[in-house]
Amino acid sequence: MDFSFTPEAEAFRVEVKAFIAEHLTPDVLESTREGTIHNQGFHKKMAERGWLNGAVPAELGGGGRDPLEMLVLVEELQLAGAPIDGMGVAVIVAAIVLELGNDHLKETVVPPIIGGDALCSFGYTEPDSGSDVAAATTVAVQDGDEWVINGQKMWTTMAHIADYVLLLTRTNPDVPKHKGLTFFIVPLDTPGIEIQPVHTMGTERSNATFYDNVRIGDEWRIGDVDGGWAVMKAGLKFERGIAGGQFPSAMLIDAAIAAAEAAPRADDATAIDDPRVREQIVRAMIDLEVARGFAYKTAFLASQGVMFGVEGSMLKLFVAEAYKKHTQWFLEMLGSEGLLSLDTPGAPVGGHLDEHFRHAPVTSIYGGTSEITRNLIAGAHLGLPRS
Amino acid sequence: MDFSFTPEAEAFRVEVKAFIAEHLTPDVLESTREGTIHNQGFHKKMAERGWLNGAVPAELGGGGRDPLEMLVLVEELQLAGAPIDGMGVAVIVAAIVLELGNDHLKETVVPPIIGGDALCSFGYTEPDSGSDVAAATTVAVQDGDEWVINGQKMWTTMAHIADYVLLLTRTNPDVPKHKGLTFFIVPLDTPGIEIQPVHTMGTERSNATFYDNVRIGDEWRIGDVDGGWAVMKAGLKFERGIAGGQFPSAMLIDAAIAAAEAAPRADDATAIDDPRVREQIVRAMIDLEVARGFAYKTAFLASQGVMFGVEGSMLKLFVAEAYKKHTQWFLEMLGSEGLLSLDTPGAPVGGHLDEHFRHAPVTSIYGGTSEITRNLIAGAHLGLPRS
Amino acid sequence: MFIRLTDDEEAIDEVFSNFFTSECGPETVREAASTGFDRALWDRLGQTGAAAMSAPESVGGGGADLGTLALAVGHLGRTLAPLPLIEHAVATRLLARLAPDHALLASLIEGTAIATLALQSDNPQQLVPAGAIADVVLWRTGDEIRIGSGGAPGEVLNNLADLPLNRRNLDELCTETLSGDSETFDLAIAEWQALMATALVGSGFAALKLGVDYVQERYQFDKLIGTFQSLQHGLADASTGVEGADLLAKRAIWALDTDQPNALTLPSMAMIFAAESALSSAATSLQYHGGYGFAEEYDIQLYYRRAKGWPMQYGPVGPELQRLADLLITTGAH
Amino acid sequence: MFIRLTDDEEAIDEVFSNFFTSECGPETVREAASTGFDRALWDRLGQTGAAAMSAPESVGGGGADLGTLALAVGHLGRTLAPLPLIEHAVATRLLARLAPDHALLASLIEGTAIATLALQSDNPQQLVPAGAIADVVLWRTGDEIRIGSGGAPGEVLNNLADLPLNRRNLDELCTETLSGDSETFDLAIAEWQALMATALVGSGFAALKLGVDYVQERYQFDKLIGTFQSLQHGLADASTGVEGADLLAKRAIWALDTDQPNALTLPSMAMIFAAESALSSAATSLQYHGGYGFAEEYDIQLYYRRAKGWPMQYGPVGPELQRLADLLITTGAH
Repeated sequence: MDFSFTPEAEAFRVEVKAFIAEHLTPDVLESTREGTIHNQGFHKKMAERGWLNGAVPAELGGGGRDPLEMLVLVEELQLAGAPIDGMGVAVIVAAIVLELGNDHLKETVVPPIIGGDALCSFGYTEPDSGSDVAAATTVAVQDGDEWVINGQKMWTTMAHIADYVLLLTRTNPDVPKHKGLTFFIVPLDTPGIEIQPVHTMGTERSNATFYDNVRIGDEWRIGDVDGGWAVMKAGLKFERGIAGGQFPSAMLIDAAIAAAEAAPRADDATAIDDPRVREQIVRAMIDLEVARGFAYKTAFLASQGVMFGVEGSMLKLFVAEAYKKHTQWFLEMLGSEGLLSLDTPGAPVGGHLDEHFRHAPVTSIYGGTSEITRNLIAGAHLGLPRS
Repeated sequence: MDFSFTPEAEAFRVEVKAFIAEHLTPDVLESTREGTIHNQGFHKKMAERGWLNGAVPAELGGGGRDPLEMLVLVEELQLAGAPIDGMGVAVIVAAIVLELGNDHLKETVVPPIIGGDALCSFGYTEPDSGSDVAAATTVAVQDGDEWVINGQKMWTTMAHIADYVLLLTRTNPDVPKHKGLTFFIVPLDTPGIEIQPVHTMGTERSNATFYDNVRIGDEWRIGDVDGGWAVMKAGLKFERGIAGGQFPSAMLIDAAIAAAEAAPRADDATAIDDPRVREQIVRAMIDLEVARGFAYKTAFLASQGVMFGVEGSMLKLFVAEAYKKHTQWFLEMLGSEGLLSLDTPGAPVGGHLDEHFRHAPVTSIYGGTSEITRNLIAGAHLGLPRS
Repeated sequence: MFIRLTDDEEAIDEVFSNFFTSECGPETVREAASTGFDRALWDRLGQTGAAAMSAPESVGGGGADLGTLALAVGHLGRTLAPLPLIEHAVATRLLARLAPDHALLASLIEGTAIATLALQSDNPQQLVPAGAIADVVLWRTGDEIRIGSGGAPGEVLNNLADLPLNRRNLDELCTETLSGDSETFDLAIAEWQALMATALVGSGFAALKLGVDYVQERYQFDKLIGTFQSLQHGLADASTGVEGADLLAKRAIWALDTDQPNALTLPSMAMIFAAESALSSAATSLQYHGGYGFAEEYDIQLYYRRAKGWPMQYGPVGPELQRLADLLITTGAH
Repeated sequence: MFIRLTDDEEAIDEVFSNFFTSECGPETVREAASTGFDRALWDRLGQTGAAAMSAPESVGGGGADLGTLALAVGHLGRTLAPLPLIEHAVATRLLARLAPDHALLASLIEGTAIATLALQSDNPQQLVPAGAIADVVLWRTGDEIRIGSGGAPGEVLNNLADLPLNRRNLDELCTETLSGDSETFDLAIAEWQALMATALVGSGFAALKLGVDYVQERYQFDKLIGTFQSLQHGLADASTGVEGADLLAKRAIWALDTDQPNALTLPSMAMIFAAESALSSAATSLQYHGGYGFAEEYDIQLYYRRAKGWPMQYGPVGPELQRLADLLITTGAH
């Protein structure tokens, strides 16, 4: 049993920290305030270091950097609050294309995505299919060498600044639902696509995207016709390689300590002197260590070529539920001052605890709700039968 | 809106307190240590006051005492830790017999039960039917004027000291399960009955009872043949009249405060000085007030002739879950000393916190598990559809 | 014991139910998000007499008890109406108790001026509930109760619950000291807590209903999601919490109206429990909305933010629990 | 990074797995309920070398690291084996560290004498883990570490977890002061915590398995109860807790073996988290057993009582969390 990072990974951590110190400027952090957790300049800098390519498996022609080093990267970026949504999508899309895509896609899409010049967004979810993603009803109909796409997607985050959307469509309505799906990579400047903002109670902005007789050539198809489910599973597989480090609570704890040190309490004390607050901070630290355990195990398995461990599901479930609880504690300890929002004068630690509180609920929803994740653990890990 | 007890109820409270002071002697409390929460002498004294009869509705010929006064009785008895399991069963059985029984049962069974001279136990649950009580397989077959009973019951608590068992049997296997049930009141000295103790991790002792060609006359049948479900529902209805006050946490809080005041902590403090312990005690007090709200509402509705409110289910669910949590807190605050069990030398407050901890889990199981209760609230109260 | 509305209360409740549901839809709430206050709605509520209903008749108020006021506050909670009803009513009652001849009372009874109270003692720079819009503020410094008027900033500090929140520099107000026992202020605080509990319960019921309704409309995996047992159980727990909070809040209100021995502790208990129940109800419903729960467009997020934010105005819950411990453990009064 | 057993560790793990499952069934545990100790089993374990495996080779021990010892402790946790392995190993390591030439070491290595440590400083009348059977006790008074021998009471104080627990009057033992830094004792405490976490994790896995197996055997309402979603979710949460505790306990053991900067805090964190996870796992499984969970005859109650009781030997969790806060918040080390 060995929980140490290799000297290479520790050296890489130093490099990442230096990169962050240099490139994660206040301007970059500020730029995400508009609600999209992506900054093109910062993204490009990461690409230039080869970090996007690094997360793509070597056997597919990617950089194939050690998953443990990629974990270090994600851990440090998340601790620093860097915008990395674009990175996550880029790596997964590039890997899917390299594994399942045709030459056109490999040549057209992968270089700019891995190079940090083009951005992609996910087009899986629809208004009526969230957890049940295979129920997608956006239709693609073949017309000669072309496909005609009609439908609507929800939560196509970053679509308004992206170049492509990885689009899940229904190509066969007459078979069991997960057997009639086909994926396309659709350039977002194709005529017939409309993008509307979806605002959230967090600071995030997402989009709804509408597809009205969108025509694209067959060269934009990825995977087999009606073979969309295999593409979906490939995407899930690659997600493990870079999603190991989900540590929203790490930033939160720092903010909570700073806020508690400044929050006045009776008798000239501050909240940091309150045993209750101290206990909550320690409990959040313990939860964070538990999350690290899951993340390290997931990354270790990936480094061993084992892609599916239950640890990834447990990491997702545990982190989201713990994070929600922590945001409630640390906002509440501030009393009335905690109400003040981001950038409001006098807001404790700039209002970031309020921002965390608003953001937290979505973490137990997107990428698989806690309920779906529990189903998965009960079935795949504990072996309990379907009802 | 009025949450006050009537002057009569307050006067009754004084009477009950005096009764407890006089009759709930250390010997009576000690007698329950053998594991059966019943003391015949104490039970008889309550009967002599007319309190068993008081809980039986007047329209059935019972004492018909105001349910709010009965709530006062139960609340005070529970606060004092008096053994009242026998009372609960007695009242329900008497009421069922008076409502649905024949003259034989009314004459033979009710007077000694209400008079505190005979004791009854419930024979619903079987090894394979707990939550699904209607799945009972203990068979009763008619043979002339007699019935021949074969089967087994679990959790026939007090059967070893009781005179009767209210027995749920299957009389028709060929109809939907809840339509083929029949109830009997079976004298426990009937040949063919065997009683085996079931010991628990709490201090309670229960029983398994075995029925091997037990023959009883039809006069012991209660309700219609195959009409057992109606008897069951009647029992549930009467349960509300006396089960309003489920306050195990009230006694627990007293014990916890006493234990905390005596538990040493660093710097010459005791656990009662620990803000964490103080918070937990206050939280338990809040939960107790919430439980009182449900109990008062349930008793109020009963006093208005409204028998089924969701408040009864919520009371059961809330109290059991809160009580389990409280026992965990208050045992844990004692550290190693908290490990010492009932009557062990040096055990904090005589080991009662350990006793509470061992007892607590069964309260979310018997009389309807928390899961069954949540199903009920979701269906009957929130109107959610069956899956 | 009579734990339901009397016929008279039923009638009044219906009036308020009609008023709030017809006058304050989700769009009203959203439109007032940046100010936390809808003055036109306030004026219309004033016309029903609600703003002054719980002030004593001797000062021109309606003379209603808190239990009656709580009917209005419950519906305010259900609809999230952006109105400083709790603060105004409590502050007006406090002023009437301390200085029944005070010159400011008339405008408070009329509702042309808005009153509030600062919830923290000895903090001249605190965030005051309705502080952005209140013309009159009452507060406690040491053993003194003071009143100040003038200088409502109008501007709101952006906040989680879209409240008309702002800091008031109490030292700079035109101030006078009111005669009267400092403990009278404790009573006002307890009234605020009990009414806050009432509003939270209302919001909790409404949030729960949003969830219950949504799961009966939404299909996933070809099943109505409301048939999934884990969702049913989550909603059952949330419902139990809110119903329990409701009964506790009502008992706290009753304890104040009838001067029970626990009139100063039950309101605090009710507020603490109602805050957790309302948040749990909103968070559960939000979770079962899936991604839509997070979207600004759906109403459940309005409830989620208020369930957390409303009671935070009082202060952190930790010190309040310790205050309760000092009151309850030492006296053994449980 | 290598987060699974090496081939060598696998082999050792299998030895212990076989030993504990074949030598210690539930009947062994029940038979030892009143004494908390099975001496014959202890002797048999001693024959495998486990009792002395983690003592340094220089004093005649096996020289194994904590990670290897933890393999045995994990199986002890799974089977609830009534053996003072944790105490004996930690106390023996401590003595070897402080006084490698100590006369008592030989019998501890042989396993003919049992050693333990008192977990509370400056309390001469405390309940000592394995206090009823330990021939040798190490403890701390002020800055001094002392060792005492003789007078194991044999008698057990009845307790929740069927432990060989008794009070030791440390002042009355035949006592000597060991030379060495008082902080060496902190290390022993941390070792005890990390191994306790390991045992709790083992018990948590076993309790979870009892629940998972039971719900796949039991039918109610003509359905296997394991198909009910609320039960599935309860078990999934319990499983997540125990798996998380397992990874944390393993990391704590590793931190001690490799002298990491957090070697004195991770074990405490692991113990706290493992205690809650193990209890939650046992309580969940017990609940899904229905009434049988409460019956002495079923095994799940054995796990429920030990999950709560084992870590209580350390002391209340509140002060421990505050101790961690002092260590972690002031240095900002997270």
